[in-house]
Amino acid sequence: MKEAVRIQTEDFSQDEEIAALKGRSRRMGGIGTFLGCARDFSEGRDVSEISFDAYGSMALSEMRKLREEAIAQFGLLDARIVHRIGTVQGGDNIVFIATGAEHRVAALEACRWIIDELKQRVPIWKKEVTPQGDAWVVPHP
Amino acid sequence: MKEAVRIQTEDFSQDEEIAALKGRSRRMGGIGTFLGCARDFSEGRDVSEISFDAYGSMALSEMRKLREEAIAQFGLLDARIVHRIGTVQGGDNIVFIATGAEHRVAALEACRWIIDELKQRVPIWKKEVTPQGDAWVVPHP
Amino acid sequence: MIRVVFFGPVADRIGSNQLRADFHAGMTLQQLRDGLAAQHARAFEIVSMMAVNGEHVRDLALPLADNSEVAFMAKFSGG
Amino acid sequence: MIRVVFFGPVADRIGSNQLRADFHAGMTLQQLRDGLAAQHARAFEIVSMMAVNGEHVRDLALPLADNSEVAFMAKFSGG
Repeated sequence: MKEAVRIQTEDFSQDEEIAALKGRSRRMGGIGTFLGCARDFSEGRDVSEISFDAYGSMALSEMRKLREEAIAQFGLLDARIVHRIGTVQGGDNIVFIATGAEHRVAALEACRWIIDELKQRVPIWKKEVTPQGDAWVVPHP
Repeated sequence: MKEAVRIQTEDFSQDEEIAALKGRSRRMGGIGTFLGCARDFSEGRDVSEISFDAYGSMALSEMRKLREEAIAQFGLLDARIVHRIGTVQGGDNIVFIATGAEHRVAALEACRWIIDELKQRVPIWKKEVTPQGDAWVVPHP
Repeated sequence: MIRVVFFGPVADRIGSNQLRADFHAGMTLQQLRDGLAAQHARAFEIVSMMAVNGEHVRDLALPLADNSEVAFMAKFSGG
Repeated sequence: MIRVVFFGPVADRIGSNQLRADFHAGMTLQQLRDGLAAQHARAFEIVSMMAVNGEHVRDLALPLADNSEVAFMAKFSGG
């Protein structure tokens, strides 16, 4: 069984992640997921690939805290967070969050909360590689 | 390619559904999903299986309208809705919704909206089979 | 002739998935419902949704066309 | 000795992923930052997050311990 929180260069399977999530409880009635992907067009420019830099040890520890906080705060039965690093192409998966709860509201709200918090708290940076050159992504406020 | 909106007895693969969704646009930056599953415990009773009855033609047409409304209202790039009927066991998948948008907020809000509306508008009924007998599920107000 | 269809908990209480009702000119959904509810009171206790030809309908004053398909349904519990 | 680490856009502007700074008793995060920012003004323009030993820190008055790992970071853009 893969860890519930991971940073990895390789892609992941949603079916596998959901199977692992469901394996934790048969009382799970609702599962929310968020999948972030690389767009091949951003801010008016074509993007040929995206590369990541991360403060790996801190990023993993922040992601683990996020999972534990979400489980406690929303009464989840389980949650998983996977973030890719390295270089990805347009259309590729970047980040995956899955939240399982007895009922749908908790699962969906927790999923939304985790991705919002992840963007604020997890030290990972995205660089867009475009025909006009590379540029680190500046997040909107 | 499978239809974007389906009612079926057989299970589905999230990886397959997401691949179909992503196939519609390379500008998809965020994908939200909701997966509803059969719990093996509900309202204090063990549930051995769940069986469904549906007004099939109307259910499908309402699900198609929901998809189109969500795409228009939230500016989605695409959306998929799959609902199983027949009989499922504890832990099995029941319903799957996937919403893809350029940015995460639209995808996540549309996903939440579709499952909430589906429960209000789509004529499908769930019967829980328990050791104490069968009972049609009465939705909470 | 009106085809009346039932599903799930309502069908269980009626003991059938469908019935036929005679059509008459000027017939409204209210008249159809009243006639059926008198015969199947226990089933109609839980009817809270209606559809005519697969479309949601709330207005009982709706005139019915001959050969319509009408559904009297309990609250949905799918999803 | 304090290990100072940089990532992504800040590392690009510094031209390096890490530097070492001398430790002295009573040293605060503010003093470390001021010293580095004077040498690497362009990089520190975009610094908006800090961490000490892998934990988020906002209080520049924080006293540093010897052998700490300190990160000066641009706004995150993961996810």
